[in-house]
Amino acid sequence: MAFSLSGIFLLVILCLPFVGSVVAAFLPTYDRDRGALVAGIIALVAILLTLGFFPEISARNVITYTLIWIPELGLNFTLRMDGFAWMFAMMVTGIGFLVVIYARYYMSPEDPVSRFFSFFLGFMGAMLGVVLSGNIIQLALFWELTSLFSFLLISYWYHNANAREGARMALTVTGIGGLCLFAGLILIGHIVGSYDLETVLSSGDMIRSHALYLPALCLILLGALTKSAQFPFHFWLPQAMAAPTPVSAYLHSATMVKAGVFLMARFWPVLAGTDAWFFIVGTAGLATLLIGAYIAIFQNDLKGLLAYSTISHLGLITLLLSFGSPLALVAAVFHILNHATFKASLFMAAGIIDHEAGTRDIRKLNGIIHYMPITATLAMIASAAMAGVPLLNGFLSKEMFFAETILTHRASALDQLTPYFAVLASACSVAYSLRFIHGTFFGKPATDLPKVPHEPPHWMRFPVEILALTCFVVGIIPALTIKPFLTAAIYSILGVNTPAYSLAVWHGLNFPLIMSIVAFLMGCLLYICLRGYLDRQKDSDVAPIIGRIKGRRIFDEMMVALSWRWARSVDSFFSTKSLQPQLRLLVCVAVVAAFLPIWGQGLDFVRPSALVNPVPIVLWLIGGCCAIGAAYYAKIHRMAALILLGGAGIITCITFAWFSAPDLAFTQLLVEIVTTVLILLGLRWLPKKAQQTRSEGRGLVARVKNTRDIIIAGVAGFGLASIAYVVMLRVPPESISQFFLEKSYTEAGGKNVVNVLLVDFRGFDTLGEITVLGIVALTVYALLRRFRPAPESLDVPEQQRIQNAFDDAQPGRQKGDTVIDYLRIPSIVMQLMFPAIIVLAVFLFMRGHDQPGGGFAAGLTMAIAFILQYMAGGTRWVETRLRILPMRWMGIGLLLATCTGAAAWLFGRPFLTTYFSYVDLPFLDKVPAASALLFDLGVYSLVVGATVLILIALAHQSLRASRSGKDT
Amino acid sequence: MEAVIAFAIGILCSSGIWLLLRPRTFEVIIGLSLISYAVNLFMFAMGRLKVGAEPILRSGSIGISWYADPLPQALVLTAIVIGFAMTALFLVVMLASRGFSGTDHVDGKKEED
Amino acid sequence: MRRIFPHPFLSLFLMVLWLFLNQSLSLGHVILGLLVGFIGAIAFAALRPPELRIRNLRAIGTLLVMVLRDIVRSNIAVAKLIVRPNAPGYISGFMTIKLDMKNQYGLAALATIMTSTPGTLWVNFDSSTGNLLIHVLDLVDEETWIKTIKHGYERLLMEIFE
Amino acid sequence: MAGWVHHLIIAPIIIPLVAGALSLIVDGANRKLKGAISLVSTLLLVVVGTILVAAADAPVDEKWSGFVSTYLLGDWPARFGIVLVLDRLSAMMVLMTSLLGLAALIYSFARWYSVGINFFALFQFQLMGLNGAFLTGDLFNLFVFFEVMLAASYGLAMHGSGAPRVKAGLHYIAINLAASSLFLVGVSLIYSVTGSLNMADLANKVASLEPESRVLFEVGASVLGVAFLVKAGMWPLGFWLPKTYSAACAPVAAMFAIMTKVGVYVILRLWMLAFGAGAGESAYFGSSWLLIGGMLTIGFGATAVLASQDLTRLASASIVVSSGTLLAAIGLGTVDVTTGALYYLVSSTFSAGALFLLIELVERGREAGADVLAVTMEAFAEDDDDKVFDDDIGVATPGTIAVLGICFISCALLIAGLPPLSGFIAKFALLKAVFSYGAVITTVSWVFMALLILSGLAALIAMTRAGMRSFWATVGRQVPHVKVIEIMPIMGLLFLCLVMTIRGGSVIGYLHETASALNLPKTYITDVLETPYGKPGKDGGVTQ
Amino acid sequence: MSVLIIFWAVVGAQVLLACAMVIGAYRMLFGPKAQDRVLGLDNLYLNATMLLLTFGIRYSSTHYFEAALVIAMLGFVATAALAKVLMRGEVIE
Amino acid sequence: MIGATDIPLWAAILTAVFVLGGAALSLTGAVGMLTMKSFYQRAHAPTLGSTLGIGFILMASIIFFSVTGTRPAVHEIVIAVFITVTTPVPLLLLVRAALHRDRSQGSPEVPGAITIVNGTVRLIGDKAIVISQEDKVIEKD
Ligand code: NA
Ligand code: NA
Repeated sequence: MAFSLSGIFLLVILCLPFVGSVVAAFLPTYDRDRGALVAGIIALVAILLTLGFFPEISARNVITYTLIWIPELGLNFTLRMDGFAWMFAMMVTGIGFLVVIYARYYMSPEDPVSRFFSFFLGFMGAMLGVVLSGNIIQLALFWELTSLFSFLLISYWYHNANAREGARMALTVTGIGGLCLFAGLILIGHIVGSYDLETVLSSGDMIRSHALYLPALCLILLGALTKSAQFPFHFWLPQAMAAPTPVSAYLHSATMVKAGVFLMARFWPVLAGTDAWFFIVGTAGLATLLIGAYIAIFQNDLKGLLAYSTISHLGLITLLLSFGSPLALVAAVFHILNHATFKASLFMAAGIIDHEAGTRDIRKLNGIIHYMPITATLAMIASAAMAGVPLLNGFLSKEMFFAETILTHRASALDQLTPYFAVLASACSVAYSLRFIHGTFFGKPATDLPKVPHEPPHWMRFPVEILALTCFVVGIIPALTIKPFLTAAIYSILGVNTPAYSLAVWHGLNFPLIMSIVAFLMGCLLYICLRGYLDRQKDSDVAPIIGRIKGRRIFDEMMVALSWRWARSVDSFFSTKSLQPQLRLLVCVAVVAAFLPIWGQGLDFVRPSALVNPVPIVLWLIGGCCAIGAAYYAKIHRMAALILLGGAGIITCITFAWFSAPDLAFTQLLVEIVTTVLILLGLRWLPKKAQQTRSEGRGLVARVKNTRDIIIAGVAGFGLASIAYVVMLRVPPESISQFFLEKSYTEAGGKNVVNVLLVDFRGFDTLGEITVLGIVALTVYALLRRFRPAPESLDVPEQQRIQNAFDDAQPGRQKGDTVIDYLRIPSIVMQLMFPAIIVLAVFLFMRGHDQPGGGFAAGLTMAIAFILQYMAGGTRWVETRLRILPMRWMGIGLLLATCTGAAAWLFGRPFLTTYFSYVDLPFLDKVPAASALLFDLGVYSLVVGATVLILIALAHQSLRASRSGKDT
Repeated sequence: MEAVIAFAIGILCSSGIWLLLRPRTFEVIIGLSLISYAVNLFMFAMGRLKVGAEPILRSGSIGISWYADPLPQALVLTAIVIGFAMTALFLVVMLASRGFSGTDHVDGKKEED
Repeated sequence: MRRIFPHPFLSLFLMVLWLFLNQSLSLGHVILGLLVGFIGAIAFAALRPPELRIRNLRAIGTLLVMVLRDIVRSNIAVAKLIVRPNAPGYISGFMTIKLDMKNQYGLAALATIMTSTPGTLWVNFDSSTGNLLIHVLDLVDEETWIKTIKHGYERLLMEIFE
Repeated sequence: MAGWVHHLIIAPIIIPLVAGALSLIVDGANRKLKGAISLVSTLLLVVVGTILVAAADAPVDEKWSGFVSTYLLGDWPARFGIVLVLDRLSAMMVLMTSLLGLAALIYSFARWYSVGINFFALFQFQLMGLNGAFLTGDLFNLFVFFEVMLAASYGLAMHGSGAPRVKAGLHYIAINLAASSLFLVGVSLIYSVTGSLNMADLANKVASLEPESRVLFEVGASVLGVAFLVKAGMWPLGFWLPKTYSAACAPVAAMFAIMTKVGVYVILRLWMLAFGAGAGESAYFGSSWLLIGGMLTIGFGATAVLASQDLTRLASASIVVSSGTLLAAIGLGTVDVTTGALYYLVSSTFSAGALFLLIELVERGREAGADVLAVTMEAFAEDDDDKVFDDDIGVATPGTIAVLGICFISCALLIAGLPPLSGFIAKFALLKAVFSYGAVITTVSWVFMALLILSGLAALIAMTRAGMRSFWATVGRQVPHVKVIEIMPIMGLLFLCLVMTIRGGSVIGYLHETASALNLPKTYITDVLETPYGKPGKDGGVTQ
Repeated sequence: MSVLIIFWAVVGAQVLLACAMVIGAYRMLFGPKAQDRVLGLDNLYLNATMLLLTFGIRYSSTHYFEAALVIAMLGFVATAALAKVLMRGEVIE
Repeated sequence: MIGATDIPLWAAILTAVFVLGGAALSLTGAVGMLTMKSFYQRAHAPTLGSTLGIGFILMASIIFFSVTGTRPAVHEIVIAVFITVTTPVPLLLLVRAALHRDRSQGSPEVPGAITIVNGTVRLIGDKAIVISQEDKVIEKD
């Protein structure tokens, strides 16, 4: 079944328009002939292919074609054509073809028309996708695509604000509906356990009795009602009239808006027949029917009138579907077809009038029949069909509608009232049809039109002719023309429940006919009464009473309020742009997160702590004071804060040394030194005095805020301390460290287990870590190249200015003597220390594997040696003597470390597998020659490079400042 | 002993966080440094405290369990270096920010008078 | 030769430092020490420091003894001042000494010695006049200080470096 | 896995590392060579990533196969040394990173590399950090690669300098430094109770922890979780994200699309491993918080999407939404939800990447501040009911704009989760899974569904607004000059999304396997812990 | 006996050094001037070195000496930098 | 306390004395730093620790390790050398910096105080000023 030839044809029908869309997109921008040709051929081929299916369809076969797509999600690409789908496919392709012909003439030669045809074909494909989907998710997929293409088509003239807004509104409303539909279909799939349409359609009882029926129904109906512009979502359709008329004719009368009713009909067997269905669908349909018809009367714009008329007719179909009776369904499906024919032709006629006369305003248009009699005749036929005049197709389905309204479907007030409302709406429909005909074509021929109207090119009128003819033929001999198709469609929905019905112009003088007559007379009367009023309307086309309630305005304002003002205030209320609140939140969240498990399960914090040597107590009293002092001074005395930070660092360093971590003590100390120099380098560029903002003032608010922060900080610190305390007093678990201690010497050749961890067991960490250092150095360098100091920091520091002035003032002294004298002695010592520190660095490096030290410590030491020279002699002094290329050091270091790691590959071992042996070099002691040493050399090289690069880049800023200082 | 280290961790952490919540970049950088001390000590403490038992293998028949846990030390070492790098970076960014905004406020706010 | 092996004394010192650091006298470490010393000296030379020449080795010994003695002495003196703060008023203050020594290393050594010795602080040296400003903790006898510094240290240092 | 393929596991880390190091050595002015090195490296990464995905997906009995493959760095046994673990998830993330990286890199060749220095090196290090974070099986090593990744991202975020970037960078760095501290606290706390750092080993030990250890372990995991959630941008920890991302230059922002995913990835990985059904009393620890947090994040992100005044903000906010979606999905944690989440993850990463790249092109040639003005005008404009129709002749769309427009629409569809591209499949997969979650549909499912739908709607509204502003602005619009190497990467990423849609079956199949493996961590644990190793001993021999 | 003597001597010395450090910290905290604070830090470094040496004696470990050596050789850099900033407003000119 | 068991009593006592002496000297210096009135006086105090203080402790260490024979006591020498060479550096820099600060604030405490008038520097007086411990200012030539 899946690969039958007809299945392939189905796929072809679906794909053709999309292919055409792409082709059209690449046509020359303004070539309307070729655009129309491509679109026309595609539509024609699609028609023919669809027609070719009719034999099978009339044999009540269902053609399916399945491509396995995402079986895990139950989502297959299934095409399915039954009678109902066939009917719609014919409508989509057939009217599509006619509209293409029409559009060829309608669109101006200056229009970039290939875009139009591309979108048009895209829409056609999407619409075919909707009707041919055999999988409900796939249906939702194409459903949204129709919204998208509709958006693009409405906004075709996007230079026009109305087109933009209309398109946006259509997209928003139908998009929302589409998402709801999507959710509803997922629910249906959940209920049924399959997304296959066939399966779903056969699970009506299961669905209707399921607890999720109501939510699913509501969601699906939201989709359908928005798409078919049903009250209260009808307002988008009139706005969509800003689209080119072919679009209105195609999408907004014949096809897309029909997707909603298509959906309701498609799911009619599984969703209809319940109270909920009746009341929701019925109310919406009835309201739409009435409101649409009523407002249509008062429209001055031809397309506006037609749009509201469309709304009303869709309401009629919806109302019919709500009844839940098979005959009502027949009527609904029949009316879908009829409405498509007469409304498409009317839109095209309106377009012709607009095209030829230059306006669509009924008040301006008069006596057009004198200018274009054929078009006028055609339009009148279609209007008559719209009004439900006998011998035209509209009459037939309206009669069926009346017949259904009389019957009782669900005993309720709504049900009781439908016949009266139906007549009323029908009367309105007669009235606006009359207005359309009389107001436009009759009366004194207008002379003040923008253009002098005349008949359009024949082929432009041709589609209207075809459709008007169809109205006639169907209206007169329905049983011969439309019944087979209609029955096939109905059968595919109702199956064996398909009712017997007769299609004939004359059923005798029955109640529906009486209703029709009443409606007709009422309509004529209404038009006559309102005529004066309608002609007097000046600028607005507002319908009395309810016209003031503009759905569009409400929607617009709601959108602006919800999606803009409201969103912005919510957004700004629930977020912050400042750093402090963010950090505060982070701390609080972390504290709460850490507290939750403890709160749930409890933790015993009362444990005896072994004491005790008074020295650590004293040390940490100092350390604590330093920390608090640093916190206290950080704002008012930066230097003091930095010094105190250093104090806390030393105490930490001693603590490490004390508790058996010499490597940590080394590194901590070295980092401490470098950090101090670093921050001092930075201090130069900060404002001299901490600037005080008002918000930091001393008021009560500030005090409360400070207290809050102190509490947060205190709680966090206390929490961390408590956890540390608990852990320290627990028996340690069996740890992987045992392994390291055991294997460090025997298998990695190092006695300093920490170092072996760094370069061997966990050498990969180290590789990453030096990369971090390298990256940071690069970033620092890059940032400083673009550094723009604040203007007030640009001057040389105050001290130097005074000292220079002093030197100037003193006889026998030159500017700069002070600093030379100042540094004379220290620089000698610092220079002398240079080689000594280098020796220390080599020492620390060489012994790292067995004793505290290693590449880091050595690298930092080496960097300090360089920094010291910069301090002693200044940047220029050093750089005329030493040429350091930190970037190279870094690159080489990284490569060396990496290559050492990669060398293991040569031996078929994983990255970083180290090799070592004790080599007895001549004269040297037994030297462990571990490849890890090379790795460590890489570490060393990078650390030197990165540290020097960071510090020197920062130091160079002073040169920049002094340069620019000289310029001024 | 443990109580002292716990105290140390707590006080460093509290001071650091308090500074972290201040509006001046310099306060923040000092705060970050203090926090990194606290965290380093915390990590170190997670290996338990031992005196005079450096994880540097000695000859003789000293049992494995005698040594201090080397792993947290290695981790802290890595953390110290990364912390240093980040301090440097933050410093420079804070200078750059001050250069652009003309203020040392973390949000680059000009002082309102 | 001086380009390749610029500061032999320094190299030697560095080698000793290397051996001390490694606590080893093995031949291998001596070789490594030489190498390190060589590298260190080259690094030092790269800085183009003022010329370092030691002319009188014996004076160094004398100087060391003298410094050691003075350090012990002044340690005691200063410790006393600190422990008994209410002792009859000592006077601290600045004083100026005119130095004749021009050698950088000599000056550095003098500064180091004076600063290391409790009781005296090297404050400022004006190269244009040769005036040295020092701060003395117990300025009872200014002349004694001048004598110690000018005739003790400065003379010895000039012997060594100039 | 055998032979050279096995060593390929580490290639995603080593290749960019070497490339980065090489470009440090290359002379600063020779940017072409640096660019070439970078390009070669990234192309290699794509190749390697593809091979790794194939290897991870190969059936168990084939030559180089297996669900999990463990690379023992330094040839130390798995529990003790650092291991890299290749499974479907990590392979997929690596491939994704490489593809996104390639797109961003090619894009940057047009001009972005030159607005600052060392772009290529930083970029390569960024890739290295990302790949490392995805591949590592060691908790502390994860920290290190996080730092590599973050450090590079700091540099890249401020690439080109300038006030907004630096200001955003300052916040970004400060917050991430604080988060990194939390990371360290968490890791060390976990080590202190388990004595291990290997993720598989940890997962193995969770179930048998005695009560007090369990509490401490959970405290550690919570703190760790907070650190990851900062990276993932969860509300209220993610306010740094929009500012940083929108300040960064286009290729960097595109690359950042994956940064939040790292946080998500790690949470997914660790939580599935350690707090899966087999975790004894700790089973599903914190999952409800993830769910709640994730949902709040979706809500917040969707609001931010609506509230965004410009496209970059919008894109950043959409990243927040995707993060929230993923976190909530992890909180639910069934195989099906995870499958959907993974699909969503890939799709949203590519689309966000494409969007970030695209925005810069779209905004090019528009006046600065036009957005704000346009938005304000729109919000406060008087009723324009009475505007007369202009003439009915359309405006031709220049080819460039057309291409940009198509790309933009594709991005919008992807981000809003509308058909027909992969965003739709992702939402569908998630929703379907959420409804299959448990016998009865719970409030949680409803809320999640509503949030997913509403966030899509918000994206639709905002993208429409922004797109109309950008493409249909009648004034002040010049056709931007767009190079082919700028548009190609965008189309490439979108093409990937298209492929993910069309080949949805195999993609979902792969992800389903991935999710199943995640939900059954036992395989992962035994595979990692029982990896055979051979270590050359003292004399070069092999000891076992 | 010897053990006890040395033990107590070292502990005593450590207490004395710790007290000295308290004073150093006092100067760091309360100045009154910036130079006093730097002086305090310098003193803290010095006492830390000595403290490490006493550890070395107590635990007979050479590592403390190495740590002390590193402080001896490099500890002055930080305080020198601080002092230079007081004088010149810049560390490196 | 590995190794300390086999140390002879005299060595132990000597070590103890040196250790305590060094620490005591250091403390004394610190006390001086606390109690002395002016900065220049306080700057003298720490040198107690940096010379004899640390010297004593190093001496103790040398004795201890030489007697126990655990290791050659050479690190102590290196430490001594470098402490001697490096500790004066910050002190030198610091005292001069203090002088500058006091001078530019026009402090009468130091010689050569300056004042800044219209951007040019004027000397207040070029005389050395001596301060007694009783805070009496005595002018000298
Ligand atoms: Na009229
Ligand atoms: Na002195």
